[in-house]
Amino acid sequence: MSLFEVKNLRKNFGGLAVTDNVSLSLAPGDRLALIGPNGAGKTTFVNLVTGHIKPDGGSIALAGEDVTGLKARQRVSRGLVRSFQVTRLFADMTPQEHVALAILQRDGKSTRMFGRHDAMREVVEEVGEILNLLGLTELAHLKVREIAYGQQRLLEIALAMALRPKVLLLDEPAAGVPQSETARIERALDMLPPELAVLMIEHDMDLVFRFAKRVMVLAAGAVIFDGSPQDVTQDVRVREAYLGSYANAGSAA
Amino acid sequence: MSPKGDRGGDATVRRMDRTQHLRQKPPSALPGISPSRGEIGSRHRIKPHHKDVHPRMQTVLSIAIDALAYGMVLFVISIGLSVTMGLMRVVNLAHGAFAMIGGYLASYVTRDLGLGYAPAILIAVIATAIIAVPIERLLYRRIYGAPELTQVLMTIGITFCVIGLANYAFGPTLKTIPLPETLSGSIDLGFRAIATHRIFAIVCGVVVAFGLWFLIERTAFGIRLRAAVDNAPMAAALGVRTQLVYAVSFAVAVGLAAFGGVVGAELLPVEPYYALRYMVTFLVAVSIGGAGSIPGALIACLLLGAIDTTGRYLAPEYGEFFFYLAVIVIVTLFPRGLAGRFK
Amino acid sequence: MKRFLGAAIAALAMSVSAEAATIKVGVVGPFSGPFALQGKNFKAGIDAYMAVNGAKVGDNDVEIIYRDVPQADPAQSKALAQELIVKEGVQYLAGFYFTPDAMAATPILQQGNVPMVVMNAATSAIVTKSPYVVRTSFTTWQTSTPIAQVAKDAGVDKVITVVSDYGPGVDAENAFKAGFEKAGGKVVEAIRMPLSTNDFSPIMQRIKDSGAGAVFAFLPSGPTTLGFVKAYNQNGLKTAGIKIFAPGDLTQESDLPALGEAAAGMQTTFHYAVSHDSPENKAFVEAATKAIGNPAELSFPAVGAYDGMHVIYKMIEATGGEQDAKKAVDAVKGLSWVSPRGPVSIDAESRHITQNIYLREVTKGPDGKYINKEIKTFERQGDPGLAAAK
Amino acid sequence: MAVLMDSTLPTRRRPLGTLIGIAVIIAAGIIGYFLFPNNLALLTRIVATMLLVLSIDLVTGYCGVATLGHAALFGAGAYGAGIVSAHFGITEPLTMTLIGAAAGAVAGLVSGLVILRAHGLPQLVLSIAVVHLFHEVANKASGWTGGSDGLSGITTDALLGLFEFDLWGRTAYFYGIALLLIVFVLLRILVQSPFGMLARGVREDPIRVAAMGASVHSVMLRMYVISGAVAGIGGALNAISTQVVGLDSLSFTMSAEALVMLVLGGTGSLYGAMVGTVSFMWFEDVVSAANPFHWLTIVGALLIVVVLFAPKGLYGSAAAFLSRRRGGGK
Repeated sequence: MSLFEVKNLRKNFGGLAVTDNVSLSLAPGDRLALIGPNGAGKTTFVNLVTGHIKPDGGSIALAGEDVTGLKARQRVSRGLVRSFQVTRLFADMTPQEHVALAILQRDGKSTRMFGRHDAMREVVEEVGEILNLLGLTELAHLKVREIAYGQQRLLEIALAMALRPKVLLLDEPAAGVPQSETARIERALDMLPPELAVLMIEHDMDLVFRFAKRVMVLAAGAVIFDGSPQDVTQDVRVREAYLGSYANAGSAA
Repeated sequence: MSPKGDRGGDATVRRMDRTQHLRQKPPSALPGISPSRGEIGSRHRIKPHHKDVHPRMQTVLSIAIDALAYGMVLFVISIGLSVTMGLMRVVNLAHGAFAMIGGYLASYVTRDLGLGYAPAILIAVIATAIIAVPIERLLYRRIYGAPELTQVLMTIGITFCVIGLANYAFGPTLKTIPLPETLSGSIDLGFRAIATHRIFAIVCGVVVAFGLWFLIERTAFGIRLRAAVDNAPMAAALGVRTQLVYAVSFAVAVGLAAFGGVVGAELLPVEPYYALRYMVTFLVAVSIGGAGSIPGALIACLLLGAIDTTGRYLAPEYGEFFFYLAVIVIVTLFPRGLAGRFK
Repeated sequence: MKRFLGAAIAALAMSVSAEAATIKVGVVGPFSGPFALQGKNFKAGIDAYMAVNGAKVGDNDVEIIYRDVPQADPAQSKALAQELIVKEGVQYLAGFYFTPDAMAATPILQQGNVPMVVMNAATSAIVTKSPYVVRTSFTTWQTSTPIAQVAKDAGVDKVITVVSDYGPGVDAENAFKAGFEKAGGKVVEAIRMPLSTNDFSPIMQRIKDSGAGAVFAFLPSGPTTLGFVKAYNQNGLKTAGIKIFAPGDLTQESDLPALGEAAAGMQTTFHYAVSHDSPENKAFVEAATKAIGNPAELSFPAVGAYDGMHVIYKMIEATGGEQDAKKAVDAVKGLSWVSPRGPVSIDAESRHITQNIYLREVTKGPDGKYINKEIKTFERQGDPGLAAAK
Repeated sequence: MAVLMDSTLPTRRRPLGTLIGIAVIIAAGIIGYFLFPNNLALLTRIVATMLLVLSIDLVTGYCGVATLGHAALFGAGAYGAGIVSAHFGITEPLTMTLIGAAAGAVAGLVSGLVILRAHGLPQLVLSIAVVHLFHEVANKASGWTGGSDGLSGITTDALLGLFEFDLWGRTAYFYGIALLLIVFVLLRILVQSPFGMLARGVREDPIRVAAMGASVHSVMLRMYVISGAVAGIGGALNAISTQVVGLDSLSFTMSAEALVMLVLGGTGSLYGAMVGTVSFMWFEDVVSAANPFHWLTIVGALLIVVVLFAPKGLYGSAAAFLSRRRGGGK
């Protein structure tokens, strides 16, 4: 049985099928990239999976448990974690505080009303390890608003790691990062635990080819390709979806 | 339990009295009728009313008219606030202060200069808008886009200043704006009398609603305003002078406030504390309508007018309860307002 | 350490009260905020008294220290009263527009050895809170009771009462009801409306529907009275012959210019009208007008303050400037004099003022301005509220 | 491992901040006592208000909830403490304070449940509606609350059986300072705890907090209850020291003034709340004593000046200025 199972997920907006019978399954250690042209329904799909919008049909199961009816945060506590396409961090807090908060939340200690996180030994150690792993140690005490965007993206990954998910949804982890710094993101992604199942949504095909072992292509809300990265560029329907959409965009402008 | 002091005794007396008056609710003229409040409309018809209309119907109609008139006055005053809050995104607690300035000016123009009602309205609106221009340039411009709390602090500060100055300049007494002969009487609607002035207020409300809708949806200025609101940098890049658009919008909003202050003065009399006294009412109306929405504000004001008026009729002693409970229910059901245009 | 401090402060306080050449009177009232007009009247009354009678009692100079409590706020009132006693060393506390503010200061009178002269707060029970309280204003019971007789005499049998839903309003309702039913009338309905009511049309509809021949109304003086009186006219109650009876708060002199025509003919009972015809009042109005600046702002709290100062002067006389609250209060028990409002006396038992209550009608005065014209006198009225509370 | 930790992650613990705060409060308390020995009642009132402003800081500064109705919690505490004394003969001050805290907490729960149903302006309006409802209830239940005449007849035993609440207000003052100290220390612990950090996260980005698996609503509601307890203690202190509770303690006016004080001082630091309260009330006292007739204008001007020149509030802007100077040196 697979770790993560999406079956026949459907969502309509005003009669338009934005997600059309999408199914996918992930096993531990999977590295799956979900790609597709603009407007293919990737964002909707992420929001359906994380629980921010309700599907019109279909089911989502995590480690054998049906989570379709659960709230977003309940899915998180069961091991389904996401990162954001545009960083969502706490501008006035430090990386150390971010990661500590994630660890405390994971361990169910985030509502403790006494004691300081930086006085809790295990927490400090783990924060140190994670920040060290991602090369953020130097920045541990700066406010997020003071650090560079590329490093904020790394912090997003650090947060995801701190939550120790079973399934991780990476929503364009390299979006907005200058070309010179994508290598650091790639290295960070390599350090994700091997048993973790990762679903990455990404535009940057270089990153997809380097990271993913499997690729799914979404177009007009439906899956049109599911196979190895080597085959995806050869697929007729994929070429049509991408080039067709470019052609359409050209004529509309 | 009751303490020994007379105060406690006094309180007990009051409570007793209250239950007594409740017990005596069904007047002796109509024995045997349940004292439930819902029946009030049908009870004790002593004087014959107009023959064609059923008594209960008369009461319902009468309340409906009152609700409409009150709601429209609310609308005329609050719509300007809806513009500043919704379109310019400023929590403008000083709105009442501008309405009050308008009222004072109109009172001054009519009573001290001896001019008529119409010129008074005109002068009040224009002069208040002119007064608002430097205030916008010097103060409001600094808080566009600032956190809500900062805006609250600044606009409360402005309100305090205006109150203090009004008190200093005009004294603490009530100021009236004498109505012209044509508006001062009552009109007999057959089943009841209504102040002519209220009809005038209703008409003003309709005119303002339509005029504003036309300005925002149908004119070049409206297009610029909406563009400036949706995306200021983009609008600026397209050649819209956003600063000017903001200044004009602010002046229009303030002019509307002054207009409302004058037209509504019969209901909300002009005195220095006007600016604070009715601030909450205006805020509630705008928020329920959804800031920035003209139809929303209209519906909200009529709804609030209806709730308030009906509550005051059926159970005046719980009028406040009804009103604020209704506010809570409506906001809970429509957290973005009845027709929120923006967040 | 603590004892040392205590002693030091006690010594400080002693030194303040020992130099008795200047006797300080602390006045607490609303000098800013929505009720600033009433505070202004306090000051006008006090200034007028001191202008007429001098700022000296015997060898002692009298100095007034004002403290501002803009709205009913007992915590602030008590803090200021305390400060006046311990810091400023006042020998007398006076003023107090709102009942809770007066109540809050009563517990410290005994310990501070300071009498309190209430110049406005109108709930009956205040005088029972401390033996050192004397009141020179009125109570709502006192002014509302006689109008019941007026209503009955006017041939009205059924009355609906409409009051603002707070202490004085409830007092007025109870007072009228007690008086009217004693006279053989009937209160068919009693409506209490929130203080914040702006639109009175629905209330007027209720009055019409009640079938009562008249309405008894109590609203605190100020902005809302205007809306109420206008609604009464515009909703056709006046033309339908439904009479209105009220204590004088509804037609306070400072509201009359605004009420104008709408209030014409309205009958109210109160302890004071600015138009009262007597030499004492002429002198008072002249002095008070000078003090307040604008004659249109002069109103009833001024006379409460004026007579309050009279009582305080008598107290200072009796004690020779020494700080002795008991002696001071005892000295004015039973004191009677002719006030601008007419003959008055301090009831020895309740320490509340006994005075005439006048029936007045709003009419145009000789100069074309609206006044409350006295048309009937109810002589020597005590406070029925205290008896009712017992 | 510990060695590694030390080398990789410099810990920057600052219990010093709290110690300085304690020292400042004690020092200010003593200075206030000697400087204004005859204004202790005013100082006590400032302390009580400070507790209210601190409680607003908890929800506004730490959770980002805008409220113009927080006096509901303060008033609940004041009436709670007052009613048990006036009607049930519970006159022991510590017990009264605890009851005030409990009443405030319950009021916090109730208003939290209502207010947290919306955001932004509608939330502000909900908070206004809540405080008006509380006000109406207190006005109606005049048998219990004395209605608009105020709840009088509150008596208080000597504190710990030793210190009478006297005319000078010394006992009330020191009791107030002690309460403030205790509350301050507890709140410092709270805001530095994991929960405090979570709350700050809620203020900055609720969606991120939810994506970590935490319940935003429950965080805010808990904070509201705590905030209610703090405001309730302030209310109880007011009831104990004044011996009268008026409807004003449940009013919109008081809520608005307290919020103004908070924003004046600066949100989200606890210190800002205290600085703001002292500055505003001291300013109000001085100006209104100097000219009771027109002080409102001057207060209004002060607010405008603060917004223009110290937009983060008095404390917030001063702290930012200092850290910038220090940052420049490093």
